[in-house]
Amino acid sequence: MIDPILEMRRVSKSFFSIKALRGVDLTVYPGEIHALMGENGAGKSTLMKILSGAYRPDPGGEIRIEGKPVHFNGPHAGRAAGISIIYQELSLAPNLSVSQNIYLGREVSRFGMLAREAMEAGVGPILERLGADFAPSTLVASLSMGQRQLVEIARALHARSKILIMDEPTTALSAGESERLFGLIRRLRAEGLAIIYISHRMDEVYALGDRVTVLRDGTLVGSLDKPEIRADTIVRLMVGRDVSSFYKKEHDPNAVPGAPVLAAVDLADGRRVKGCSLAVHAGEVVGLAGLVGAGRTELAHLIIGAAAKIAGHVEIEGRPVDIRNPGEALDAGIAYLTEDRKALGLFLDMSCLDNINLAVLGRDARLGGILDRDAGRDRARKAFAALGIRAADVRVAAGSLSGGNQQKVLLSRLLATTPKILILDEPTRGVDVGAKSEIYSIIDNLAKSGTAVLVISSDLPEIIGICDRVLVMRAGSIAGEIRRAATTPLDQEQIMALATGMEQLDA
Amino acid sequence: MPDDGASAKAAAAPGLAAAQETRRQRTRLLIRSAGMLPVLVLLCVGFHLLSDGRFFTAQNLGIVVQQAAVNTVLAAGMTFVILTGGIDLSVGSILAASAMAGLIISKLPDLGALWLPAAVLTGAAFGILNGGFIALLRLPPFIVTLGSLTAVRGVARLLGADTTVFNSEIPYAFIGNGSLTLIPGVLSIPWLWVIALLVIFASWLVLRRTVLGVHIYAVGGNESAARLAGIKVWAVLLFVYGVSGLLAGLGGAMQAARLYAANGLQLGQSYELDAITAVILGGTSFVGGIGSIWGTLVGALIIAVLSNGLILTGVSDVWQYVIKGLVIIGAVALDRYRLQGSART
Amino acid sequence: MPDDGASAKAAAAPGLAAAQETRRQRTRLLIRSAGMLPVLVLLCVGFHLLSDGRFFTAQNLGIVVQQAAVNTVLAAGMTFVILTGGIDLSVGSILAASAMAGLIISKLPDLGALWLPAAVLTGAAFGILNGGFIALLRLPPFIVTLGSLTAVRGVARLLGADTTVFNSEIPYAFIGNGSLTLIPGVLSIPWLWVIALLVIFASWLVLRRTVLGVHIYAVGGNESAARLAGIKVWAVLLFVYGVSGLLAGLGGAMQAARLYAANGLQLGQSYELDAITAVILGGTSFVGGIGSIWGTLVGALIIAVLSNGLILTGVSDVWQYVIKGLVIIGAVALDRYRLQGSART
Amino acid sequence: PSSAKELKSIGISLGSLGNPFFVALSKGAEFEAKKTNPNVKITTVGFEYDLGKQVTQIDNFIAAGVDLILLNPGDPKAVGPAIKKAQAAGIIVVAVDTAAEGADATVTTNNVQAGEISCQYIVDKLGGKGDVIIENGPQVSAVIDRVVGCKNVLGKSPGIKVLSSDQDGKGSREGGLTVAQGYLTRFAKIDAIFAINDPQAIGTDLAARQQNRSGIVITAVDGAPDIEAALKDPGSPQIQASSSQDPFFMARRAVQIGVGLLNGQKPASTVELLPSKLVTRDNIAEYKGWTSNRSQ
Ligand SMILES: Nc1ncnc2c1ncn2[C@@H]1O[C@H](COP(=O)(O)OP(=O)(O)OP(=O)(O)O)[C@@H](O)[C@H]1O
Ligand SMILES: Nc1ncnc2c1ncn2[C@@H]1O[C@H](COP(=O)(O)OP(=O)(O)OP(=O)(O)O)[C@@H](O)[C@H]1O
Ligand SMILES: [Mg+2]
Ligand SMILES: [Mg+2]
Repeated sequence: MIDPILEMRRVSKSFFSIKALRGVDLTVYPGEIHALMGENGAGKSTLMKILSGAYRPDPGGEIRIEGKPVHFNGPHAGRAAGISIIYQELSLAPNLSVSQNIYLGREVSRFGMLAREAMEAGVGPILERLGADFAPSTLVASLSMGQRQLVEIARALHARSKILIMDEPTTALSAGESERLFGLIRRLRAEGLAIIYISHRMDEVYALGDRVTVLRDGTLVGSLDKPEIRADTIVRLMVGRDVSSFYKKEHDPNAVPGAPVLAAVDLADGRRVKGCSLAVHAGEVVGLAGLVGAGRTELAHLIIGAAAKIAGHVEIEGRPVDIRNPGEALDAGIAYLTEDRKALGLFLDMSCLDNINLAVLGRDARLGGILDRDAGRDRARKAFAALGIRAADVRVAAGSLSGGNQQKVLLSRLLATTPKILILDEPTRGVDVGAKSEIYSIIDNLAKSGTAVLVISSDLPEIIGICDRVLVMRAGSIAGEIRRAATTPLDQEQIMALATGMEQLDA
Repeated sequence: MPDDGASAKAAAAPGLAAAQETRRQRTRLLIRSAGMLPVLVLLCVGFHLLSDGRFFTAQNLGIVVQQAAVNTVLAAGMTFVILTGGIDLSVGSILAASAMAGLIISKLPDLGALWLPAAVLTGAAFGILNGGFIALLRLPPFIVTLGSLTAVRGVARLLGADTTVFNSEIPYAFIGNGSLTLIPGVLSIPWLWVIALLVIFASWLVLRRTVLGVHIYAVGGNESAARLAGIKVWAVLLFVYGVSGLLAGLGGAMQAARLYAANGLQLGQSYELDAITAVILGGTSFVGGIGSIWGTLVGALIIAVLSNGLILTGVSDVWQYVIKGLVIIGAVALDRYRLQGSART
Repeated sequence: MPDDGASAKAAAAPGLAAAQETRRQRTRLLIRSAGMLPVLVLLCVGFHLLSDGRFFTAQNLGIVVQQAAVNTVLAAGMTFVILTGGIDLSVGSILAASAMAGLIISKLPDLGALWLPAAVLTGAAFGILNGGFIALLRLPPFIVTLGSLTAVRGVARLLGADTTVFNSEIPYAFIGNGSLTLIPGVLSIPWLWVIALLVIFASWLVLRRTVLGVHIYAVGGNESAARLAGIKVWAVLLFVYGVSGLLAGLGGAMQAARLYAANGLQLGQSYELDAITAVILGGTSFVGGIGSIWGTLVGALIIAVLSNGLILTGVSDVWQYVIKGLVIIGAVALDRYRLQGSART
Repeated sequence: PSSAKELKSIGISLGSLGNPFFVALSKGAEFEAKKTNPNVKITTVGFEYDLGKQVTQIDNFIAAGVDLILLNPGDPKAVGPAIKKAQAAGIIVVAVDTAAEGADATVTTNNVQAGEISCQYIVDKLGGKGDVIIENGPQVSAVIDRVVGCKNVLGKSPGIKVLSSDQDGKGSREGGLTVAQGYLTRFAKIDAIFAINDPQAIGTDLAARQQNRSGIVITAVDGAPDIEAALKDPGSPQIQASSSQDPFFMARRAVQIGVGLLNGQKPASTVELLPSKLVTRDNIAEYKGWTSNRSQ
């Protein structure tokens, strides 16, 4: 067998007293896609940051690249040794151009003066190879999330590295964009690169992984070769138990009594949403699928009054309502879970308690507006129990929780308002399988109790797994609707066709 | 939740770690809010020794808290503003304008007794004006309050036609120079300090025990998330700048009662810097969302002790500048060093 | 890449949108960097009319740029600092200390001619000290420079033993009061302004044409990304505060040559506010990463035109305060209004 | 009291120590106090024209237990209550340079007279006819008095026209320079400028020289070291006169009176006005400036 390109032995890392990694061994060969999996907080990103030189490991471990021991003292050193990384949190400077970002830290210069043309020329071919539709001089701030991800990849490729690390690269990509990325990754594998691929999505790991390594609580719990890669095996390794019914569906998929609870009629914002109508009934889970940039988030923002509409209106239980801001949406019974947990959802420095109670504080106000803290604490404790939020206490800062638990805290805030209508935008983005299945069962329970649920998701298996009905958006309009027939599941091909506009070619 | 043994065990380990983490976080929080208290104590003891025991006398402590009072009130308002991630540079000017307005009213034959509310409301009005520009027109706080730092100073001067307004018969003068006797002959507290403590207490109540308080922290922690969570961000901003103005007005009233006089130009010059320094020394973060009013109290006391102690020990004016500057930097450096172990980034 | 027609078409649409978006952004950027130019022009024309045509005379324009010069130089340094998301409150004090150092050296019998580099280096030394605290000890810029605002002021006073140092024979006095004649009898530019323009040009060169410039913008745009890209963030911070100090030193030298005198306490009082105002008026964002040096130039000119015009039209001192404050707020409000259509949030 | 009470410590609160006038004043006080008691403790602070700060400083002096406070009051009336408080604590308060209500004694230059003689020089020089500018400064009582004095004199000459008196030269060279640049652009004909202090006069001269304007009579008040140099300098012929003050002597008198009061000797009058003398290009040679050594 060929020699490994990378060997990590007994790598440990502690942050003060938190042990993020305990003696992890990892071996990677050239020309393989090595998937790394594990629950939120298992230590995947930490391991990769050590490999890239961003973190320094605790003494005692060893890293060898092509057989030679290396000691990195910064991101520079990692890159010099042929390692490129696409971080989980996008690490671009939005105020700089694409080419400036790609060359950041390694600018081409003469006597300190930038050789701007040389750099723009240098990135041209790479962007072309990635099929990017923007110029090297474009400002990153003006790019969509998917386009930014391409810039990150271009940066990694440009460094001509031997090892490419991708930490959840598809969280902001739609199915189409993901497919394109997979094609690229396979091509790179064929060129002999070693690729370490971190993801929470089982379908991606099936599609790409040559080998899977699973981390749990900072320790390596197992490595699987291609033939052994099976969902149940991986999940058992990750979670330590069987997750039997991943997609739970106990609510009645055909219960659609009477008028819709929520109806949007011809909503438009003049920019990205061009006249969209939809309806959701009580006890129904409706999916909203589409490519990234199709305008699903914007449509949701129009419904809850977070963005200004230029046309159309919203009806609740058949009555037209004028919702001008998210506060009024809450009052009207619509709760919205944002797709961007960190930037638009949570207050990371505030306690879980405050985060959960934020939208219903008014209920706890006693005479003179003084808060009844006990009521809030009880509510938060109940939410912790109901959703299985794992944290020592309701008073810890929300930012100290793992991604999945943060998502559940955010969800608790919405549920505390006892909404009639729940709009979930990418509810499981960046969330590990265990938490995912719990969130699915929460959605199912809500539907069972009569809540109308609208799920926006780019994860097609998820849409197919939990929704009763799927609307597909394309370029700002509703391109079509797919209903689940009595027995056959929703058709993934059909959704993709609607989302990309291929069904018109067929016709 | 139906859990088998394995998962219980798996959950237990992080659970334990989390419990430790919480405890550690608590300690860290305590240290943080205790914050500069050690520095304050150190300064007091140091000055006591250096001034031949003049520092810890009832009289001197009375003077220190009296001097800290106005800055404490301004800094309390500034805490509200900085918690939302903003800044208010205009408090010194608003203080001057409010004091002028108050004194002018106090000289009117019939309305004299209304001077106190008049001063406070003048301050509140300017504050709400600031807040309006910031909350409704969405202009940057630094520029808006810098503009009113200048403009309101002009108004203050105009009010008195650029002269000193004086009224030795001002009603409620006791709040400026009198003391509240708690135990006759033993313990009395200057009214100025009583007011300052009441302001601090009220601020604590609002920040920590009301809906509005949570909203203030939320806006400072993550403004766009706050907006999406249904909080009326503009109302919160209007409120904090209004409060800052109102408290600057109260500060103006306190100064007027203390001096029996006001001058549009010679009052409140660069008070904003002292107020901001108190807030930041108190551990409130400039980015917003993090901080406590108790820290501000300690910060304001440090500044007053520093001024008082340096004069008490007979340090010359020039060296007072140098020492004050270095102590401020040193205090924050010490704080950083002390927190180093517990910082995340 | 194996693409079928459909997906190519699908990709084309956003591609087109992206191109349009880029174009729109370019326009927005241009508007933004043209920024306050309309306000400046408006002010100039307004003052020309109100002062019976005295504004646009060669002599008065010379005076305006001369008065703008020192603030322009300080604001250039401040632009570097604010672009990294920091702030430098100590420039006024550093200016005073540097001018003092320069004048003292200028009176030494043999070394007199060295006063200019001495002043500039004094400034740079204080700047690097600031930078050291901020970059190496990771203390907050506001507090560090607030501390040195006070401490360095003390040093400036100590240097001259609290008196005005004057030297009517100071070498290179021409930079303070002389003009560079371009076309004899027709066009001449005050040396102060020549220096200011050179500083602006050099700043532009560094910010836009060098590796260091990209790194400054990167640190301001996303500090952790910059760190992960291997940029030595501490070195960048040290540099920007060093530059700000150095330019404050140069400003001190310019003031010394202009006044033939310096006073540790009076010189440079609250210059930092003018410099910050110029930068913010110029469209540079407080968060860092966004802004241009040309905007700063326009901002500094607006401030100078405002001061000059108000005196020229005979507005009294008190009203000058009020009007200046309102114009600053108004200018930013106008800017916000103008950009409204193009803003994202 | 039989045994003379010793002067152990003095607190001095002055306008701004950035002004050489106050520095000379504090030196004079130190000189005189050291003569009485070589071990005297002196604390001098500037209140930077903030009334609140001055009251704070007085409070601190009370706490520090000084015997004597020398005070340059920010406002004649406004510090009255604070003075009472100090006196209640057994401290003698002597006001310098500006009168203060309730002070045990006041020693000050006659600022009205200083303004008068400085502007009288202008009137004489212009022969009672011309356009004059009063370049104002920070509105403290000394400045206000000087302007009052100046206006008194100018008002008596119908041929004199005051073009402007509402611009603040901030009491500094820079302020004077800036304001004068505006004036020189605004008015094509200016015959004389009265600046409320020396630094402003020098700034004004710099502006005039820069714009090649000549024939303007510039006068001021102070007699500071830099005006001395200017009056001797043939390069600045437009600066012609300054009403001198003698801060060193003023402070010495204040301390003398204070020590007297400490020992129960009341001064003849509670207000001692020191006359101002006009220093001109002609008599500058004989002028003993602020920094000249005087031990008698
Ligand atoms: N800079 C840091 N300081 C302190 N603790 C950290 C830091 N970075 C990570 N941790 C902790 O280390 C552990 C592992 O985190 P890591 O980010 O590697 O998890 P992960 O497997 O990538 O999770 P996810 O799937 O959510 O991305 C967590 O408990 C996390 O809180
Ligand atoms: N030009 C842009 N500048 C900055 N951010 C953008 C831009 N375009 C899109 N985004 C962000 O990228 C994300 C993608 O949302 P977008 O509106 O493009 O499509 P969507 O259909 O809502 O996508 P998703 O599949 O993520 O739900 C959103 O968070 C959006 O705010
Ligand atoms: Mg991770
Ligand atoms: Mg979206």
